[in-house]
Amino acid sequence: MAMKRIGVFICHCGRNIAGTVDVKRVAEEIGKREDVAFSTTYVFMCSQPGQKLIEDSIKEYNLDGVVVANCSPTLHERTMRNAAARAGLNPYRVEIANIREWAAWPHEDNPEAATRKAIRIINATIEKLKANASLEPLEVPVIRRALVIGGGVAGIQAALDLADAGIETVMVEREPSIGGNMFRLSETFPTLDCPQCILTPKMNDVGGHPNIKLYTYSEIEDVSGFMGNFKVKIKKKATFVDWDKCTGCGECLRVCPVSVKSEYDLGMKDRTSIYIVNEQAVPLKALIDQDSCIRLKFEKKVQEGKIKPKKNVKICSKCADVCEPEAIHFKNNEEIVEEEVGTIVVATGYEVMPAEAFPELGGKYPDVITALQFERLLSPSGPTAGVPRRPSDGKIPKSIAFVHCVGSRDPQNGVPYCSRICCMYTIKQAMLVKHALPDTAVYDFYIDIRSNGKGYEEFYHRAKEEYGVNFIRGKVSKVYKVGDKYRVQGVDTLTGRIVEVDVDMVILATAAKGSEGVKELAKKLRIPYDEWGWLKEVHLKLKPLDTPVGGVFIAGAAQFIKDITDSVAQGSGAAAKSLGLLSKPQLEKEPLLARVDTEICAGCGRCKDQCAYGAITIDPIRHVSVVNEALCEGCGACSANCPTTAIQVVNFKKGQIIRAVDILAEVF
Amino acid sequence: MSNDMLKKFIVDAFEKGLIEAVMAPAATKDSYTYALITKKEDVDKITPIAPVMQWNGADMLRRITKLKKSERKLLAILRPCESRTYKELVKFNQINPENIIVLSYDCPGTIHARNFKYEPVEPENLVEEIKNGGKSEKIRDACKVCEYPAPIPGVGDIGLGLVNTDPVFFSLSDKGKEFLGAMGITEGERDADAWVEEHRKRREEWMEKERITGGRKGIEEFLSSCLNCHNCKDMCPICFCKECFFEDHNVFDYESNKFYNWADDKDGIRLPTDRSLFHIGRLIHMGTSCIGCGLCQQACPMDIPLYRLFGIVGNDLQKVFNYKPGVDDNLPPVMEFREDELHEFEGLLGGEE
Amino acid sequence: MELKKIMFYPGCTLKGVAKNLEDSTVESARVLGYDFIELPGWTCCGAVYGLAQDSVKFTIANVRNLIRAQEYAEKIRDNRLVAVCSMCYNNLRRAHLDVMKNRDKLQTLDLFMDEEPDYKGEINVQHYLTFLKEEGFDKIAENVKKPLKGLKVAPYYGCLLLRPDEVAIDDREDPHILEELLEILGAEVVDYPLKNECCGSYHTVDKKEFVAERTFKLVSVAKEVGADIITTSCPLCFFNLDKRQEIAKKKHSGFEHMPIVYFTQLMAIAFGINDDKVLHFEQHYVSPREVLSRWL
Amino acid sequence: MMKYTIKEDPHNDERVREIMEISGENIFACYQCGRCSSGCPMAEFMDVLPNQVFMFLQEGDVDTLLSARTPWVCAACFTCTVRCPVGLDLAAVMEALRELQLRKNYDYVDPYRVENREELPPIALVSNFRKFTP
Repeated sequence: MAMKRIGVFICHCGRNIAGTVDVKRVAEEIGKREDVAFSTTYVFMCSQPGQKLIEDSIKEYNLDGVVVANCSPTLHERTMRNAAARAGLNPYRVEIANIREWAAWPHEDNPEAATRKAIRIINATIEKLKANASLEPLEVPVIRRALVIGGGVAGIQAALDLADAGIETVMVEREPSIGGNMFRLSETFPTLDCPQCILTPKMNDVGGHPNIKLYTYSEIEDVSGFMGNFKVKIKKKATFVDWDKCTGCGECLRVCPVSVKSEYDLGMKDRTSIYIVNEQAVPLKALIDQDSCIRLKFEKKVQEGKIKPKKNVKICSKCADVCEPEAIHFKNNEEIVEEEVGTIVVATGYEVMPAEAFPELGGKYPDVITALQFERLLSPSGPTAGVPRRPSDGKIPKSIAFVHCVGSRDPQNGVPYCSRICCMYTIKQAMLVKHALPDTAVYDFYIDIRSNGKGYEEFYHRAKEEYGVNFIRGKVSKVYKVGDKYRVQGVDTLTGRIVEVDVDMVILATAAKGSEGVKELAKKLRIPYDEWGWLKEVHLKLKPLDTPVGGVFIAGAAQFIKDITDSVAQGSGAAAKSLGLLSKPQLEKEPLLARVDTEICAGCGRCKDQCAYGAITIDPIRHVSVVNEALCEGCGACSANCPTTAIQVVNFKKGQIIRAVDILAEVF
Repeated sequence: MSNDMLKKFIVDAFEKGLIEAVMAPAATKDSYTYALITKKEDVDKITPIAPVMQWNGADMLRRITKLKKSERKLLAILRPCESRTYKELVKFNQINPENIIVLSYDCPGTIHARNFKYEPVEPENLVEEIKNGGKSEKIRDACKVCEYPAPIPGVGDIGLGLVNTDPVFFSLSDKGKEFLGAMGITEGERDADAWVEEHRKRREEWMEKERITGGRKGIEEFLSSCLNCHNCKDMCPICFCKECFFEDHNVFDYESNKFYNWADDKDGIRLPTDRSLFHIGRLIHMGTSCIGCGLCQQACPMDIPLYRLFGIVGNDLQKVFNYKPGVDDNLPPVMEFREDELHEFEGLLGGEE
Repeated sequence: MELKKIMFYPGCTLKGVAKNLEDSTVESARVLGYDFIELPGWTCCGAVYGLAQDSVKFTIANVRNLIRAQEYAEKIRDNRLVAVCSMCYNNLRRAHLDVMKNRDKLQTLDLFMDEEPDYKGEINVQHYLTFLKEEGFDKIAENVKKPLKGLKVAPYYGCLLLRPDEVAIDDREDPHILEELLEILGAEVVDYPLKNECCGSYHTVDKKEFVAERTFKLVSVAKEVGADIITTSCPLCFFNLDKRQEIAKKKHSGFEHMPIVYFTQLMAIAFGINDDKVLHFEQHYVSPREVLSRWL
Repeated sequence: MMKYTIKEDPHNDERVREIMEISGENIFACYQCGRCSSGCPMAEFMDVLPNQVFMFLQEGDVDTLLSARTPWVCAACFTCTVRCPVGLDLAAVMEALRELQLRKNYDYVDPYRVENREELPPIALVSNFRKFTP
């Protein structure tokens, strides 16, 4: 039934609205409407007295609908709906007319226009409100288990916090060991802690925690279900080794004749075909890389019919021969397992752009490497035991140039944003070079030094004052090889001179991006991401860990590149968010969802193809669309694409919208 | 005689147990409609290649199979435009193709249903004209400028060649190949390329010439005699909605003041207000899938040459999305989301340059 | 074999001091089965493209050339217009893209040249290298009679084949198309880091010392990376790198001359053409004859 | 000269605006990374580095630029343009600086005094005169 006794509450928002819009006149004009029983203004509707005013008016005037004209609904819609509910009015009979962002702010220079526009916005909102239905929130049950995707430091923290709170937690990591990028680092800024020392205890906690079920070398295959009730398919990739039997003794590594670039060492070191990621891996298990193993390659070719095996030919099985527990079986043990969880924390981390992406900076030369690769050369547990050597010839470099902002702050050729961590790690790396090789000259080409963290600026000054790092302000434009040296062609923008220097190695602080494959994962989870592979939060300031999909949270560098401090904090934050949901026996869900008018639905499936949440199916018998209410997020994409508007979002029906638009679109 | 020969083919198929029903045109007093026949004795009642297309056959198949797949093996005789419609409607979940065999043929074109009523033509006369690669002058505009007058591989199952040859069968799909094999028919060939090319050339010239110009005013003038009867929509096979958005009068009901305000602002308005909105709205809904059968134009009681609107704008839209309805295997643009497309239109609305 | 007709835009310089470029281009194309027909009625491209937003003067001549090409394209049923001079290529292509992006500009020009038909935007301006690549490099391989085995070549692109981005014939920072071609000709390509750096261009007219400095750097680095010869496609780059060695030598005592050739000359030589009327070595300041003697 | 007094907001400076109009570039987008200068093949012959050109403009000091050699040393090779992280076309800004003077009928080069004109390729002469004469 259309509402007849509507109350309109116009907020001054201090001077934000009232400074431009003539709120008194608006209240008067709106008050003339037949369907408006009461209209008034107040200085801050969101304040306690403001809310009280709404509550009292609902009772006094027996209002059947409320329009609050104030700021964006993302800020105070919930506040106003709660106030109405306290006064006994169904909260879905409250609508917000955004006259601050839509009228007052954009028309500051024209108060008359702003006032008229405010009136019109409120009129349109009233028209929309009049056909609103009263709704009750939906209730959904909760499975008290959590999933953490990604075993870097953020994921580890989230999993430990959840598990310690008594929640059974599943962790999925695609690498054979947890630890993530942090485990690759040499030392951390600004404290110069050894990450291997501070992270291994946490990794071991994860490995041995009774509440944590760890799947490494595994990937998410499929996610279905909804907040509180997710079903997740996990693919355990083939290891060709029985991990129940493997003791991680490492005998097999000693006999394997194959040598390939190590992923963990980012190509700075070789590993064998059967390998354990590193000595501190969790779990400490061996696995075979099927692309390089002689035996597996041979078997694959036989299977494909490319070669015919001769009789009595002995194919390499050296690793299996020395394996005492007989764990190595060469059998493809890929398997899909299913887990049910109530919440998901996505902590997929980052990667950096490869040096090869910057040919002008010499990315194709072996001694021009990314900073992340250089971390391995600086790490005491790395291939050069912490004393950097040139990858090309193993020589100790007499001079090294660092280049900041490679691909970062460069919307034309890379990414538009600042990669945030590079300034500090470059300074750290410069210091570590000086530690290891005091006689090596270090040139640091920067644009701006960004040291905005606790102890960061002090750290920068130490590099300048105590360590003798040469800082040159200006971007390098070209690096090329001349003889045995690399010529760095730069500029000093402060003295205004072109600067050239020949060095032995060049380290590029390349831009960070979301991890490879994160877009595919995000599609499975139906959460948004940007073009650089960062997962999008709901609100940068106020909901940095939330995604639009209820029950799915993001943490650490999955959201945007950040340092260890922030990643750990977000890991804990996402765990707390999950706990909040999992501590309730039932979850409430917003009832503003799509509904199908089966009388007119033609079952064409256009809505189904548009639904980002997989909430729509076609009923095979009735041949009409059906909405799964638990999955639907009420976004309205289905409705916009339905030729006959058989599917519509409750309280956003076509009549409501068209009427509102009609008013807004009238000639001004 | 092609019709007799087709009928014999159908009877054969019944006898061999390859089909249990056939859907094809049959003569009525003044026209031809589709008939569904389940016995071989009734085959005589049909005229597989009829000179009139009163309804789109794919629309009839939609009625038969929308709720549930065809329970019997059904042979449908469809013109190339109808078999394209068939393929398009399968994508929209409106036809279940299971158990259906579609046969289409080199189409001589059809005569406007009203003209036919007053000046009937023998079906075979039309076929005779294409045997030598020509085509009758009497056929409808849409047929004259048809882009696909001949069966298209991948659209439907069996093709019947009539141009420049005695009738030959050939397969359009694996299903059709199997069917012809079971019938014991050797696949034949014929050269219709020049004949098809002629249509396409005519089409290009026609589109250039008949395009409605003059912007909004031009379209208003073009539609000026429209009665708002919505016949064009009723006959359109792509308009499969149970209830048209534009027939929901609740949405377009306004208080009188609204009308007066509009009239004030615009120095008078035309009533009813939703007439061109209807046509433009319909274009948006079906334009990318318009097959070009031209039935909208045949249905217009005011003889508005609607094919000039829907056919040409539809064709333009399809070019924009690089989509050929009823021919391409991919989904129609309205059903598919692509991250990367239509960059050429970026900035046209005054956004970033 | 009947030759396929292709529109060719020579440009002014090829008609004078760069006969070596013109003749080797036309002859190498002939070997591959193309008849390069000089675009009837072509006019000067203007050499540099105007960068001022409010100016159309640099665009007119190019659009007029494109209109000429448009007329002729219909005759030979091929809308490709091939240029080999980098400056001509750059100008024609930029003019085409400029007016396609900027329809108002095109309209102004069409109005201005009301005696000409309107430009429809269908001319595909290609550099000879792109043309060859599109037609398939394997065709070239089939015609190599004297592989340039052992000749160490530094490929030099200069600016205008690679910049700005919209006209680039390959990756602007690490192009490979010329390398690919040279390898097919059998030459040994050296990794020349300065292959996309500027030669100093038109400053050769009033500031030749600057250009000589550039030449000194470009040639010295080519020598350092082991090249015997530098190859290019631009007559201005050619002139600067070749002729300005004279001043470079005067200023830098240790400087050694290095011959400069057009890639089309190398193509012609590899195809077995050893005719001075095609190669025109007399137009070189530093003669390449000695370096190339093994193949002549 | 090591002191410069800003007299009015450079955003309102007429000549800065004119340069922005002719070049079509928002010179205020430059954030002084310096890549234009480090990559510039002619930088060693300039008196004002390419990145400094932007800073002078951002400070409204067009006079210094009009008396500088830099715009006449630029070879329009576009190395700066393609590498600029914010997509500024510095080559066009240099052209605008030249245009400011050329449009007042200023000849930077006198065609009749060019040495050895006959040996120079036509494109060298044409491009030089197009850049350096009105």
